Amino acid sequence: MKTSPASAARLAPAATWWRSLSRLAPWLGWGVLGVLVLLAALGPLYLSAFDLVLAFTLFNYMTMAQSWNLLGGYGGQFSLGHSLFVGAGSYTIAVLLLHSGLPLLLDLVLSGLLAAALATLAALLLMRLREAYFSIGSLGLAMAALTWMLNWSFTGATSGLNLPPAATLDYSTLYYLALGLLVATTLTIVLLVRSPFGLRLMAIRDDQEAAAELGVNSFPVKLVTFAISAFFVGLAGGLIALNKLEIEPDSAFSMNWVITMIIITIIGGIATSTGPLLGAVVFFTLQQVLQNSQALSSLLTGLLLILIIRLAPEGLWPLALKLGRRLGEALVSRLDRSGSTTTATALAAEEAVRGRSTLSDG
Amino acid sequence: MVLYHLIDGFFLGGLYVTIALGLTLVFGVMNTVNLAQGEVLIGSAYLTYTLASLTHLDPLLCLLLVAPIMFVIGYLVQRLLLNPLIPRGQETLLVATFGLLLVAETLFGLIYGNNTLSLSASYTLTGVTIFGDTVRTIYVIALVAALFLVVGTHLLLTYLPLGKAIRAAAEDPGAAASIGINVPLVYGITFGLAAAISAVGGTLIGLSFGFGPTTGSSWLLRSFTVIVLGGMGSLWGTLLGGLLIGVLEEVAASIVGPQFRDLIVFAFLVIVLIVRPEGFFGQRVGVAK
Amino acid sequence: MSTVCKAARSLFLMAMLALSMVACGGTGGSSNQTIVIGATLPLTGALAAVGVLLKAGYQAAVDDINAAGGLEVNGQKYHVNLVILDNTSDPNTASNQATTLYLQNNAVALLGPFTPPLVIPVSQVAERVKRPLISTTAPIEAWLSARPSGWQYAWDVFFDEKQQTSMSFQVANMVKTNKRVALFTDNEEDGVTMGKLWTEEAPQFGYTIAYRAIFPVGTTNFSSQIAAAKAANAEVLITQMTPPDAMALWKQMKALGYHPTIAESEKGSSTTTWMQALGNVGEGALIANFWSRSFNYPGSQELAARAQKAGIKATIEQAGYIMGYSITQVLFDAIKRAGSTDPEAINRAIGQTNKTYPVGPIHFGSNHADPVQAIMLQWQNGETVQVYPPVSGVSLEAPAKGLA
Amino acid sequence: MQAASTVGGGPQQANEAPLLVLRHVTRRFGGVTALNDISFAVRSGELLGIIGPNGAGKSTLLSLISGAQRVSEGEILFAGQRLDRLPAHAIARLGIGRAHQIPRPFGRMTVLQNVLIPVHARRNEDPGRRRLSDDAEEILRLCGLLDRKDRQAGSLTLLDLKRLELARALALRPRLLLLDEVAAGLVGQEIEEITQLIASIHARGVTIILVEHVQAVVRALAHRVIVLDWGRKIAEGRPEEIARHPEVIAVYLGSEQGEQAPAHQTMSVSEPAAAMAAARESDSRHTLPSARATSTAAVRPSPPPLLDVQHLSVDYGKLRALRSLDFSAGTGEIVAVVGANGAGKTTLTQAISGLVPVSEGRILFAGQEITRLPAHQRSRLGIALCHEGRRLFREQTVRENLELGAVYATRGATTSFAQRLERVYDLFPVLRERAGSQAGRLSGGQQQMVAIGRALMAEPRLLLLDELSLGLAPAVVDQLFAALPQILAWGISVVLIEQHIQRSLAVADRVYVLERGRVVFCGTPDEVRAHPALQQAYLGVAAAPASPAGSPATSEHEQHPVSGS
Repeated sequence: MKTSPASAARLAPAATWWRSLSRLAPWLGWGVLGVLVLLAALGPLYLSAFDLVLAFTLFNYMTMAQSWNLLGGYGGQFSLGHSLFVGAGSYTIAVLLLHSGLPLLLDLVLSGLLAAALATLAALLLMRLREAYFSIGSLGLAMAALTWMLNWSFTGATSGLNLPPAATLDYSTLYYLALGLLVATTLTIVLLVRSPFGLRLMAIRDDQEAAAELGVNSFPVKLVTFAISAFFVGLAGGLIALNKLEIEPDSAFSMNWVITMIIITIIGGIATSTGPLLGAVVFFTLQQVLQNSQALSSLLTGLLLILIIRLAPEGLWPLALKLGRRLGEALVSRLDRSGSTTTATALAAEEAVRGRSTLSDG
Repeated sequence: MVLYHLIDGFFLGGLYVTIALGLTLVFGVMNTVNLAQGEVLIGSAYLTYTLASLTHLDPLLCLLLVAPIMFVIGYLVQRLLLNPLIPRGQETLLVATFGLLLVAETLFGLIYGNNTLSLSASYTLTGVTIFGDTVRTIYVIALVAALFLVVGTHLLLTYLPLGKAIRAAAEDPGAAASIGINVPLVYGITFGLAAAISAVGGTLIGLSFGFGPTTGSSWLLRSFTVIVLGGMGSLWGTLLGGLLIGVLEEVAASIVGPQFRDLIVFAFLVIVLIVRPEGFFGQRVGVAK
Repeated sequence: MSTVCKAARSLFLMAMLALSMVACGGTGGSSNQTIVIGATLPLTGALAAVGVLLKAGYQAAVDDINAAGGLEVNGQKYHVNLVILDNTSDPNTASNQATTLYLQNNAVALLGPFTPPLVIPVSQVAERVKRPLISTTAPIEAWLSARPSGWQYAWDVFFDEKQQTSMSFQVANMVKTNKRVALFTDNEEDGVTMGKLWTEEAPQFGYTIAYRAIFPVGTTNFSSQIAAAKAANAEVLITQMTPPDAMALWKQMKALGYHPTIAESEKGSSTTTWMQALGNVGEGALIANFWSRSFNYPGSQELAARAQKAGIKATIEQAGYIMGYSITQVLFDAIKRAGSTDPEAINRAIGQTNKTYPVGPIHFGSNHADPVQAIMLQWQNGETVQVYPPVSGVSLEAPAKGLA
Repeated sequence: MQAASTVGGGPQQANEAPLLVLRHVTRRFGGVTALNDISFAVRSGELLGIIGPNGAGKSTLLSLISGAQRVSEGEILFAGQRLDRLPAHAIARLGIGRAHQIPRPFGRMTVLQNVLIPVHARRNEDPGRRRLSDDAEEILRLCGLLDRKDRQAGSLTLLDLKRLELARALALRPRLLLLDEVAAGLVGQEIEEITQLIASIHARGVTIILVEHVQAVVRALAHRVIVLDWGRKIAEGRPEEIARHPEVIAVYLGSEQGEQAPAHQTMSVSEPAAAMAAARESDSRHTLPSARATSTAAVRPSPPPLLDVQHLSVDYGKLRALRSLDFSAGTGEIVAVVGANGAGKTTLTQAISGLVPVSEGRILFAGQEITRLPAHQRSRLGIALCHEGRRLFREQTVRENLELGAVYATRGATTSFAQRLERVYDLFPVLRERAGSQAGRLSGGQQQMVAIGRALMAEPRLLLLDELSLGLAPAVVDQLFAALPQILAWGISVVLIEQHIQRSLAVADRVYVLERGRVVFCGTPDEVRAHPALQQAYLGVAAAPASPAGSPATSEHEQHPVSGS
């Protein structure tokens, strides 16, 4: 809220109103949160099977973009190789279901862990690289993994693997798994970014040398970030395999995964925790609405990406916040001028809530 | 047989040089990775295809028109889209060229359909005997073109005022501007030049193999390997890198089997990046002699 | 505090989405008078050339039944609504779209895409939602092995690959060769399966695999492999690879002076792009198929004429059209027999199919697959003609003209 | 501040073994030796000053200690432990904090978050999160940043960024603090504030190495001073001794002019007390703008000047680098611009040549408005800039550099390319000999000649020379200055920025004194020599550093009316 002192004085009543609203914001937030958790948790009660599938896919998009954003946005490491972890997760759960008698949930966790282990290895290899070099290096790794999987007979080479029919979960179970994963991912990343660890991560992104001179060892920070990011992507990969029941290298390790993550994050807002969620909704809606004309869909996606990067490079979420704040301020000042603070619309209230949290939106 | 792989890989490498040269130029001068390089190549191939089927001229002759058109397209894209983004850093440019990739891929499909097309000319179906082994004539042409392009680009950068301006802008845009060099214009020209050079690479792809709307990305990956090996942005490095990758691919394919060819190439890409990110040969275009 | 706010905001979005989903949920429903049939097809991307043929075939069958007043089920006429989505040749998209068609559009059954990489994920969806799918894909073996416990709701019509492999050698027997084979297969499911079969079957027919090349899809340079095949003195060439790769291979064989007597190009030469891209070089290539102009099953010639009118001129493309038409009819017949739109009933009825369709007689085995008769076609003067089993007026051209 | 309790002791405890020892430390960059065989020791609790001209290697020295760069030869010991093998973060955790000359904030994070990073780095004494953030706030209070703790670091003013640099270094609870030109770019009140801050930190027992250009700060704080020049240590001693050291005088003033202007030398260097007195006499800057206005009007040449800069303001983000500045240069004039580091000299030349965007005001050149013209077009109108640090195209040959200067430059040139090339070769004969060499391989002096030559090749009407003699040996500097009359004879006006102030006064027709982005004085060299404003601006001597000032927070608000926007 950047009202200058002078104007603040002039707009005293509205500003007071505004401030008291801001003070209410956390409670409002809790309230909305509670309602939403309830709404989402009860999804299967009022959603059709198809809606559940849609939500499942959307949640996975959100999870993957959120995880990519941890490394690419907060960490400043523009990975083009995250498809590797989707594939690793998918294959791990398939192999475990086929060859081990472990319970399904454990298999799922293991698929995330294997992706994280691979990521640790990748991070060790790519640690020294920055900017374009890192991007190309990560892409190279993902492509090497894909070509390896195309030839590995243990995982069925190009034919891939088919999950045992016994592993077939009903759609509401899948929905809950994806929802749980999304909530876990988002919470973990939000908390992480706010922790000392997150501070170190962002410091490295902003200026690695300066950070080192303030005692930040970039090595473990990058390593752990890479691993966490891959862990959740790997879990999402496992869920995707559970839904598809059939996996093969070209689609499990498809470049499209990382492309999707990047597009979603950029559209929604890189290095914000809400951006990937919003971006996923926009991207997914576009995809669903235009699924009869794939060409138009990808054309629009490409154009949207170019438009965003050209006109609002921070992404839609920060843009929405900015516009919201401006609208809110305009409303407050108008209300104040007319002297009627009684007609406080719900819209203005919401803008106040949003506007308030911009400053903290890393 | 080993000799054959060496020879064939060497000539094939010439083709790789022509496809990677545009990427090198753009990275060397603007420090930008053009993710749409594959689409520049394929787009040129489509243009040549259109022109060749309209005029029934030889595809290589069509280049005389296609290269200038690609130059103009590249110039406009740089000036209108990329140039304003330069101050915002590499990531932004990466995303922008990525958007271009998506748009171009779709447009190709919409305009030309999804079938694999290829350019035909008599020399795509003939071979040349070298050291007792037959090599496709088109590869020999590609190698000659590669040498011609690298030497030509080198001469341009070294001796022509424009080339010197490009190198100056690459090394220090601020200093270049203050001695009268129009840096955005130079960047635009460089991008256009890269696109024009890629027109040669694209047409050679169309002649040697085939192309469809989505073939671009595999050529982008190939180009990455070449320029990483040669040292990102180095002109002579690209020449050596291209030839080396060609030979490596063929020899590796013959030793461990063609199905592992890509695995070896990508593993090599990663290893080179890790061991020597600056590549093995020389420096950036802008600052290389 | 802001953590809470942020989480709240995130969830708020999810709620909006959930609401929008609820809002959209009702739109795809079917009225009493309509039956929805779905298909996710590769209309763009690498497999688009075949996808459009199947689409035309499916559409023609549906148009016919609607023109006849609709599909009669239990005395009531239903309008058939065919919903076709483009999966861009991408398996992930195909899987998602199949789910959409079944659950959102309430399709009672799906007609299949093409090739194992697309058909298998769609088949898995059919099993999951327990609604039928009829597809056409080779090789059946690859499709069957994807679900060792057996398919319950997915059905496949295509010729048997064992039959196809023996045919390759029987055709080669028609001319004099040194019986040395160069075998080129890519590493896709069908390439792997077929490569294995040819290797196994060759000795039975007195052929030796003199050179064997396996390579990934998208390989561009075949010089080394061609040189090796040449060095192995292989006069019989058998290939199973995607059209772009096959075209690259053919051009390079021409350039490098490899002249096989027999040149079979499975999958690669399956559409007219083969001749468009290769010109004369493509002449003489052999390809197995399930229909040719010599077939005289009921309706098959009329369909060919209709396809011709629709711009589908080459025999081999008309075959795809006719196959598409036929399996749609199989589905219609099954629905009629089932006497209801209940997917379970339809699925049971499909299993009872036993009738001759334009593409030939169709009868599913217990493994849900129907092997139709395979024939061998050869590209001659820009058109495919049947060379095996031999028909009058057509003879096998050897050595392969384009490569000579 | 916790530092006091942990470290304890102060300057008194100076007898024990040295805290930091450098032995024969050498640092090379490719072929260039940035530091050559430097040895010295710092006692615990000492405050060591390091001074020297730009390019002397001061910042490099700090980078070697902090681990940001590796030593090429020699060793560095801290409390008996080898530092030169440790990574930077480990060095930081040993308790060595560094504040950079050019602030390097984590721009997308808040001020508090910036400070929390080093606080969290002290892991081994982790007493819990609550305690740590209290600690951070404590440090922010000390540095006067507490009320801005939730602001994005990228939006701070320069002074606040400098404070943030300090705060971050302090948050490491350092035993040794490396301060790199913390006062650079600050003047008057601000210098005073920062000086007090440093003094109070030092009083708590922190050992400090202070690299500083503003000698007043050094003099007020340092126990001992080391002078670096061109990578070598040329002197070491108490501040007063250093001020009389002949070699130091030579480095700062140039041997020749140093002799020619003994009076000034005495005043500015040898007698700090006098300088301070003079500064006090001038009282405050606030009276100066009016003086500037009158004197500018008086001296401004009567025909319309070749270059006329009116009310020029330039902003770097939130930082205003030039404030409504008036400036002019007539045909055939040499105009000298002097001022402390960060006064805005380079910004002025860059604004004139179009390399930085102008926020307010106009620039007229030969009667034409060029305020919004891109740089290359201004160059073609006849404005040539010879950059600070030369910025040659190092991989291209000397001749190519000269050619580049000619090809894209002034329209309507009267001389041919060959003539101009001859002129440059005649001016600097050594360039003719080295025409085929790569510019990057030449010595610094030769490179400067190429840079001037490249600018001259455009046949400009105005030549902007930014730091003509930076880091060059006196003999070379003599050569460069000898070329100026010839350049004038070709009808080229010159704007000269030069740290050898006596030299520039000797050749200039008029002199502008810049301070904190404003012109504080303008007049003939003689007037300037006689005026105390020169000392104030150039030496940065404001009010006496010893006198206590008001609370930093309140003065900050007065100083930065724009900071809230």
